[in-house]
Amino acid sequence: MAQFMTLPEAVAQNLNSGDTAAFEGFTHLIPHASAHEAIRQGIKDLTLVRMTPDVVYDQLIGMGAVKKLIFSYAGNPGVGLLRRLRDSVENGWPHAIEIEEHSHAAMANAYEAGAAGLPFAAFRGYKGAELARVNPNIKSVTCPFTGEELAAVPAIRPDVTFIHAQKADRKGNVLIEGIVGVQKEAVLAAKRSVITVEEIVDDLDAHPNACVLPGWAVTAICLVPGGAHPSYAHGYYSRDNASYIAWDKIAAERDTFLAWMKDNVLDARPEDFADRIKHLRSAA
Amino acid sequence: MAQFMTLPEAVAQNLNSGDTAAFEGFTHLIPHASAHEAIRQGIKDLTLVRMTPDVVYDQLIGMGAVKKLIFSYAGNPGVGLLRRLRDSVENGWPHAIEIEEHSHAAMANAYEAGAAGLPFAAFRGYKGAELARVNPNIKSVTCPFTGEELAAVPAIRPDVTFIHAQKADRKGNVLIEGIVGVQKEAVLAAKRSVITVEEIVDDLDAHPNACVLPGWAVTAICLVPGGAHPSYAHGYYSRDNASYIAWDKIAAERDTFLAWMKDNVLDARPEDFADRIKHLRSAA
Amino acid sequence: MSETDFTSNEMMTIAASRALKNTDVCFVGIGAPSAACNIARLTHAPDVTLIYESGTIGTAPQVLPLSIGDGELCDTAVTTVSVPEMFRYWLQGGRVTVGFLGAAQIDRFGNINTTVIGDYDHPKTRLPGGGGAPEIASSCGEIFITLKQSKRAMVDKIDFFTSFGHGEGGDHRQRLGITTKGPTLMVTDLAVWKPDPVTREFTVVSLHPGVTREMVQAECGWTVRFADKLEETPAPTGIELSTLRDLNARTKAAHSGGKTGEAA
Amino acid sequence: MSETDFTSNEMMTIAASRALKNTDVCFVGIGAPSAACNIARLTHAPDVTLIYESGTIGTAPQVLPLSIGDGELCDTAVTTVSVPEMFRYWLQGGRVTVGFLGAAQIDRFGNINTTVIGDYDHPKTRLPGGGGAPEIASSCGEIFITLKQSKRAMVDKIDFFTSFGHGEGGDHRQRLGITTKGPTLMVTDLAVWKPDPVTREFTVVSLHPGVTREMVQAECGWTVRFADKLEETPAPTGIELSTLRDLNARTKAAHSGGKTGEAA
Repeated sequence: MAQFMTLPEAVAQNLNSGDTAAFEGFTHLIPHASAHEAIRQGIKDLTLVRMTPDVVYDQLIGMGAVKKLIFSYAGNPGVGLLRRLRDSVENGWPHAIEIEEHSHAAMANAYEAGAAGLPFAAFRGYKGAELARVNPNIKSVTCPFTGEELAAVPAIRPDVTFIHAQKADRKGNVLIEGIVGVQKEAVLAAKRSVITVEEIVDDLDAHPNACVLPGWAVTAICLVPGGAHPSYAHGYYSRDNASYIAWDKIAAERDTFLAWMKDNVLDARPEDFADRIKHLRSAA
Repeated sequence: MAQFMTLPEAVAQNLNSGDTAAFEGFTHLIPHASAHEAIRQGIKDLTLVRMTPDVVYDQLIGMGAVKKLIFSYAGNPGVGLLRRLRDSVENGWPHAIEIEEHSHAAMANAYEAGAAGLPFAAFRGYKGAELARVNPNIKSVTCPFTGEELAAVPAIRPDVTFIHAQKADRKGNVLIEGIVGVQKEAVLAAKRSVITVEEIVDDLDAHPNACVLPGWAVTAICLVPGGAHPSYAHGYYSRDNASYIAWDKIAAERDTFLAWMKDNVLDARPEDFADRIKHLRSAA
Repeated sequence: MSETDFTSNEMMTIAASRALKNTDVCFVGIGAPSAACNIARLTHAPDVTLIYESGTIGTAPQVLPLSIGDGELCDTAVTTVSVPEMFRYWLQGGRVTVGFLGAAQIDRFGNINTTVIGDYDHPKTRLPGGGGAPEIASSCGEIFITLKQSKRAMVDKIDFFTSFGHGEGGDHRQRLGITTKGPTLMVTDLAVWKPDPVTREFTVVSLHPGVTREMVQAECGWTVRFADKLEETPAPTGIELSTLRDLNARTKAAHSGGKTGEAA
Repeated sequence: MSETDFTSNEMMTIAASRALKNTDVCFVGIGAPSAACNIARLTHAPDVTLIYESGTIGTAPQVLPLSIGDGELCDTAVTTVSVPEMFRYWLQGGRVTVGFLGAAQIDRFGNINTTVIGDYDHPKTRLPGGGGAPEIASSCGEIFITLKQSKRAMVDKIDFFTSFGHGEGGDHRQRLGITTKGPTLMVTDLAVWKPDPVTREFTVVSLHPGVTREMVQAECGWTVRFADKLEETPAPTGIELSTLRDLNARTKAAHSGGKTGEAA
């Protein structure tokens, strides 16, 4: 049953060092505020899961919070590579992280299987692809009717999933609209979930078939306007592209990275996100 | 690519005797007009697929159009049993039909696998259930990671799926709202699809995450207002419950059944459906 | 405050409704369970989550639905999902605390038959089939059953195992690898039954007001076991009874009316 | 009517765009393909269906998206589905006629590497990874590839098989049980390439205006094969070029502006 609380409370109660955690979002609605709070609370040894790790995972990796990364595409969207991830993988700074790498199809199916309570996902994939050689979690199953061999990957079952959504009602039902990505599956696959939202309303006023997570399927809800910045929240504010471009330079050097993290994360608070999106508010 | 045509044309072009066909709908949006047209065209030897065969499948079976039925719950919703189905299974009138019986979970997963282009579906089901004894299409697969044994059923891949939807736009994109059932999967699982709609509009005006079938994923679209009668079309007209109750009596005897079919199906046309729902139009 | 003037059907629905808690997530089976679940929601459990297999989650209908797919279930739901999602994410996902089932035929271990009377290949009566029941019975945290007693319905051996209760009793569920509790409650028009902790045989723990042991046995096809400490089911309260009667009246008014119904 | 004043990048985008038909359903890969696909839509193929892996189906953006998940992709789409549905129903379902991919590293058989430069466990450069490419490469009817030529990108042996093209050539796809055609076209900034019908080695079939065989070889890490009948790629038409330039101008205007960008 969804509990309303502050983001520091939600992170303290739901994320522990050593956990497997997903901060999901597919370009849209990336839960930056939650990841920053995790960094501030000094959580370590995380196994991070995400289809598209981007800036916020670069930050977690660069701050030494990550033990292992399970992913399918790691990049600064529209800009380039993730420099803190590269520094870890190529040079071992601040430490080397373990990598479990999949394709998008595999990750999407693995989340789906997790949400469905299944131990694995079967799909037609990885044919001729070399990831199957380097990732022991890529196996196969045989169709008992046709004999076709299909790829199999373990279901993703995070200890906790963090997402950002447009709104929640007072019973804790959560609405996600627009590019919904894999967030519903990531929440349902997880033991616990923390959802930051742009606003809390009396009535979701949702289309009957919209993507809604019922309050009883959610652990914690935190009101954090702007919590997806510099990504966007459809209907609320647009993507801060300049920040993504700036990140490429900030993350290029360890010093500039650490200085930026101190100013913008360690010495900041969830409430600061509201200011960061003021100039990006939708005209609507 | 969706072609607009009359229902008689669409049935003639897309349904052949001997086909595996699904007339899907889950209480809501049952494609009665399409099934009646199939009966009028004298299609025979059908393998009919549906999770919830109801009045319209009773009619197809009673008229001798059906060779085999693949299903999970056969009943007159809210009323009782299907008397023409019973007469076929219990007494072989007009002939005995072959039965392949599943649970809802199995059928829903099998449609889903069909839509996903997979040869089979794996799910946690049929534990202790006797259908696994009488249905040879219920097998098992073993999770390659945990060793758990799961139930497996073949994907459903109809030759043609018929559904009724609220509206299409002029490019053939189709909107289904409300209880969407398994219709999207049934269409995507099929080689061909015929969709009757309440209206054709310039703009679907659909929520971004609503259930929409793009025109290029559909074979034929037919304008048949009222085509779901006596079931309902959310936002257009309500269920004609009296007809469901009346059906129990009509179907009780072979003579009354045949007389009713002559008057209301064989001697009728798709255009007649519009009259049947006039008194059921939503106030909205 | 309790009423003395009520029918055995009303007692059954109300006794069944009492078993649902405000925090339950309940998968509502076809038929009899629907009334009990909605009475729970309209009395002591306003926040109970009711799920119908048509995909409606958190629904709150004003009248009892005619089927599991009525439009009002969607109109009043928190959200409506596709049927594959319903069975994959919500039922198989392990998120449903209670599955509420009816039964055409049931045995003393809560095994249910809604498939055939007689032989499967040459049935005397072809029933509707299992629908959602086989996986509701194995995936929900526990199973409540409600049905009107009769020797035809409550039998020594069911003709077909549509959904698995406690099998042959004891630890049969665990031996099949089923991790959920299975049937933990049965409410009939005469009594409340719970499984024996060891044998798992359904045992009468409470007789409805005015019902005797003999009356229960007369409408049951197996030799009934009674708990050592047999209680009396509290009679319906005024609020329970008026809520049920109001619901039934609203339902009747909504679903009748001058429709012709000639062109099914 | 054709223009003589255009860049090699413009020629690449326009030549790539010409390959898409009005009836194609195209899965648009990250990067270079996006411009080509949208130019096709804005010129000769107004009804081409563009799909991005973020779940947007039938999208028609006014400006080029910054990423595969821009809001405008959703705003202009016929529908937006979840990512699992995208990969299950739409890609794996076999409904996509063309997958349009870019490449960090590619070999003569259209095998692509976007994973690592160097050894996988101790890479010299860690690239983003495959994303959707491994299954785009096997599930789409055929694959078009577009990239800017360089010896670093077009190599004799790729460091990692992120997605499978024609493998070692010949019938290697069929031997792996892959039933789709694989790479059938590659458009670079210098030439148009098609696989040899037998060996499946990419062969230059058309040189862009002003480009020589030597220029193609100078920017390719393997010994280039040229078709016996080598054609010249038609120069961009005025409409193609103005459409591309207008799109780029709109894109630049939409994505720049006075945003601070300090708090990423």
